[in-house]
Amino acid sequence: MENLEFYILLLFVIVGALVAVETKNLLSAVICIGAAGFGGSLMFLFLRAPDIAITQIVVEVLALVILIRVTISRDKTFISGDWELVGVIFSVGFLLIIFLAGIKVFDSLPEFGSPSFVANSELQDTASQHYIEHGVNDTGAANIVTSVILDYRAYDTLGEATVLFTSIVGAVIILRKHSRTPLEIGS
Amino acid sequence: MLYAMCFLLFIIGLYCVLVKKNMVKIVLGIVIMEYAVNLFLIMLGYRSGGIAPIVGQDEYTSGLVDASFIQASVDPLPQALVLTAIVISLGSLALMISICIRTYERYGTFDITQIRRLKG
Amino acid sequence: MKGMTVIVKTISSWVKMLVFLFGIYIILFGHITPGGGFAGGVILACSYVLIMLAFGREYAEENLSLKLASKLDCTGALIFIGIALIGFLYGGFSFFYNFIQQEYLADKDTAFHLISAGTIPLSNIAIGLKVGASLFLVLLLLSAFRLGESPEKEN
Amino acid sequence: MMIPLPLFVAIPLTTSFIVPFFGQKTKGIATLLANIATTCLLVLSIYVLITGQTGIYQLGKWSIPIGINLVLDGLSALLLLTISIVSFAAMLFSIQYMEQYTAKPKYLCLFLLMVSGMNGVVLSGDIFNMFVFLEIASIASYALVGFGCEHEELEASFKYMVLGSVASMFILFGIGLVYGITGTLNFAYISKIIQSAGLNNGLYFALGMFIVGFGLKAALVPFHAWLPDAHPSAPAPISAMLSGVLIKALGVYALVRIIFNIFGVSIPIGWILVTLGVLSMVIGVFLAVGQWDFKRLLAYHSISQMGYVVLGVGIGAVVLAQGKDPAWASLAILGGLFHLINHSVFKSLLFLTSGSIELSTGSRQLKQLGGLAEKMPMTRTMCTIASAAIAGIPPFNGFWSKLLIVLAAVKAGFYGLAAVTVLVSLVTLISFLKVQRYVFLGDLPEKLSHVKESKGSMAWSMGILACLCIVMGLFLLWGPLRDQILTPAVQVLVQNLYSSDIISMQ
Repeated sequence: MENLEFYILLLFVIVGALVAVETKNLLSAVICIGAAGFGGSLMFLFLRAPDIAITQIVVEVLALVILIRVTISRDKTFISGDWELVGVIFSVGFLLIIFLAGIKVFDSLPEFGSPSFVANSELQDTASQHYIEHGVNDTGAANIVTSVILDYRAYDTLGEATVLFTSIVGAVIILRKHSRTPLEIGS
Repeated sequence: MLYAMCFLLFIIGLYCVLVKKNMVKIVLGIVIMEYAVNLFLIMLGYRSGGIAPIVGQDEYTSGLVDASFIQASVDPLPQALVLTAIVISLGSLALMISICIRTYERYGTFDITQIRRLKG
Repeated sequence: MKGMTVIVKTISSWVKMLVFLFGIYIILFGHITPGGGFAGGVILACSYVLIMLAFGREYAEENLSLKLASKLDCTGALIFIGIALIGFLYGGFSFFYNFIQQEYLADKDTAFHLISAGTIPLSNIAIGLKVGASLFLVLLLLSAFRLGESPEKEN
Repeated sequence: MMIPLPLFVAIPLTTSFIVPFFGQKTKGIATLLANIATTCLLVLSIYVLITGQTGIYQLGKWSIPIGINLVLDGLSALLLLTISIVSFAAMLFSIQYMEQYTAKPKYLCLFLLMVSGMNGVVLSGDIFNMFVFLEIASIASYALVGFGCEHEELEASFKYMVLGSVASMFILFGIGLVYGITGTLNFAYISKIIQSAGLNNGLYFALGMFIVGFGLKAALVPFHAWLPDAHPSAPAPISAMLSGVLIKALGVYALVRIIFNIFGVSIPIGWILVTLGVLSMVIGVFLAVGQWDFKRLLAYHSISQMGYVVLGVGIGAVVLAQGKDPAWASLAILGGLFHLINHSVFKSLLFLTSGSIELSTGSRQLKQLGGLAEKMPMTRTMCTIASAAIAGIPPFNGFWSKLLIVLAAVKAGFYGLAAVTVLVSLVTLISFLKVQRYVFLGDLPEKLSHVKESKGSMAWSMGILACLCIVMGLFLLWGPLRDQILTPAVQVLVQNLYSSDIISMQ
């Protein structure tokens, strides 16, 4: 199999995720998520996406700091594993059906090695072909991914920066101490 | 086959969100689903034997990107999408964790079966 | 929490400058080498988190207080949308028009220099500033909250 | 004069970045700025509707498949109008109502971010761009639901956030599938490829994922678990925005745009829409009858009224797919869209009245209230007008849209559906009579003797919505007004010239 490294890495991420879901100790669950994330970032590197690999590792570090902050300070790290059978059986069965339906679907996607702008480039001139050929001339940036982010699709990145801004203001609101003014009107 | 494994990761995340009772475990389930979708998007743009979509000094001669780069470059568009998706997942993770902390301070537990003040 | 042992403190006092410099490098060279506003901003936030974990919350809060962090956050966002609006108001072009590149640098061959891609480095810096400040703000809040008293004194 | 489309997103976004600068002392300026922003959004959207401006706006001067473009056609103009009406009224209401909470500048910032997110979703012509702005509006609403930091509010916002993130992940996976198969992200090019190459099972799976994702955002019945907890625990102006316009702009608009304009209408999809609509209608109203908490009752009614909208659009889809007379289909879709704008007006009025009652009496339980008629006459009239509108009593706007849906169902031959619609409307009337009986009539409990009427900006915003409830019947009856507002939106869906228009307009 020619892209063997992807299978190994994806298997590693899946095993890490499974262990994170099933383990009893919260802290080890968070560590497994971290390991799965680093496996994913390695996979990005092998998939020729260095930008994403850097961002994934660094975001992974901060996510781990946030997650560990939650689990370590709480004394109760062990969760009572009460398996109520009916809910688990029903959801596992339901998810199995979705998975089988999903498997059949992926053959309509272009084969793994050839991206979509190569596979159906005869339908119409796709945007990615334009980005690769005229990326440097149009925007002057050598890194085509940055030129796509900040010039061709800069509106996405404005939305992106606003998403981060909203979640930070939201977190500040939720973590504030006094939520209601002392003068309660009417109650 | 790789897409199917990616979808399996997505299903594992969905399973964790549906079945688990601990709030932090549910948050971890959502993080797993985000990993699966990001991996799926980047795998769509991979070209076997391709190179990263960054034009080197030698590949840019006299204002024209030479043909070897155009044939070999990986698709830059999904990478732009995934960069956005990663930062969205970090933002929503920060908000979820702050909600978890605040509910732990109020209820004293992460177990959603005991936080059942709301009915329905 | 008065921070960790002396060894950690001395090492982290050196490493934080290195991490900070690396973050700035990633932001500034975002349009030439891999990286960019987001990754660089998160690295900046990591350098501050390093100080906060090593030296304790009070020390970190002196050199970048909560109010200053939220102000930096808003200014970064305002600069970014300002760049977009300048492109919009600049002679009636459209919203995110890369006016520096298209008007001034189009013919000159500046492909691989630092100041090359018009508004792209400027928006990279704005995003890096915004992401760094806002993530540091959240982490400071999360750690402050555990001690019971909340930093939001006045509101 | 053509209004540049990014203004609809740029104005609320810039104001929301400026507003957090003001601390607790200078929150008056922040409130003023926020109101100015919502007012000029309202003026812009009315101007756009009157001049009937349609067209595309290429961002960054890049042509269609390369850059992102904003699309304004009849449907998005109608949604823009609903968003700005409800956000204008809710902002006016929250000037006084939000005095009982701290951190008001941050509340205003999140409110404006939610508005800019919804405007972004309605205007965007690119599927990933719609996802990003959907994410902005959702994250802002998660934080706003948990604004009060009490026990119930935190638990409700956590449940809402978990289900909302799952929905977003489904939508992103669907976008990945669509990009993998078609190779582009632009609505017009995707629908062109689908029309030429047809639907393979990958695209069917992606459509299933979109229906699940946007169904979760629109709180249709199989996915409505979060709505009855999220809406009551949010502050009143926010629950007015949530059930008034958020579940419509994010859920129903996106579902309709993707099904009608991109994937093309087919009989199975039409029947899926009809079943979702009927289920939401019936289950929503029967759950609502047994409620004793005023806002929970209103939240369940939101689900059932959303069922009306989806039913109307679903009947139109089925009729279109069966190739029958498109006039019937446009009648059904007209009923659905008209009910969409009606519901956003009278449901937000109901939530605002419940907010003013909660502010004065401090409780939402119907059992603890009673005899408020003489103490709060203005709120009583507003609540009666809105209850009459939601129950579908003739002179008010709710009646006309329900009548249209029943007519379309009868004409399309689904007599069972027409009967169910009338039955559900009757049960709604019964439950709102119960509300009137317990809140306003009956004897005044002694502890509520000191209750004062809410005045000032709260009265003004409720008044505006109330006279809209009365006047909006004209939207349908008066010919020229109907052709200006409702008919273009219906034509967008019935004729499905979306992609050919955009590609020709490039």
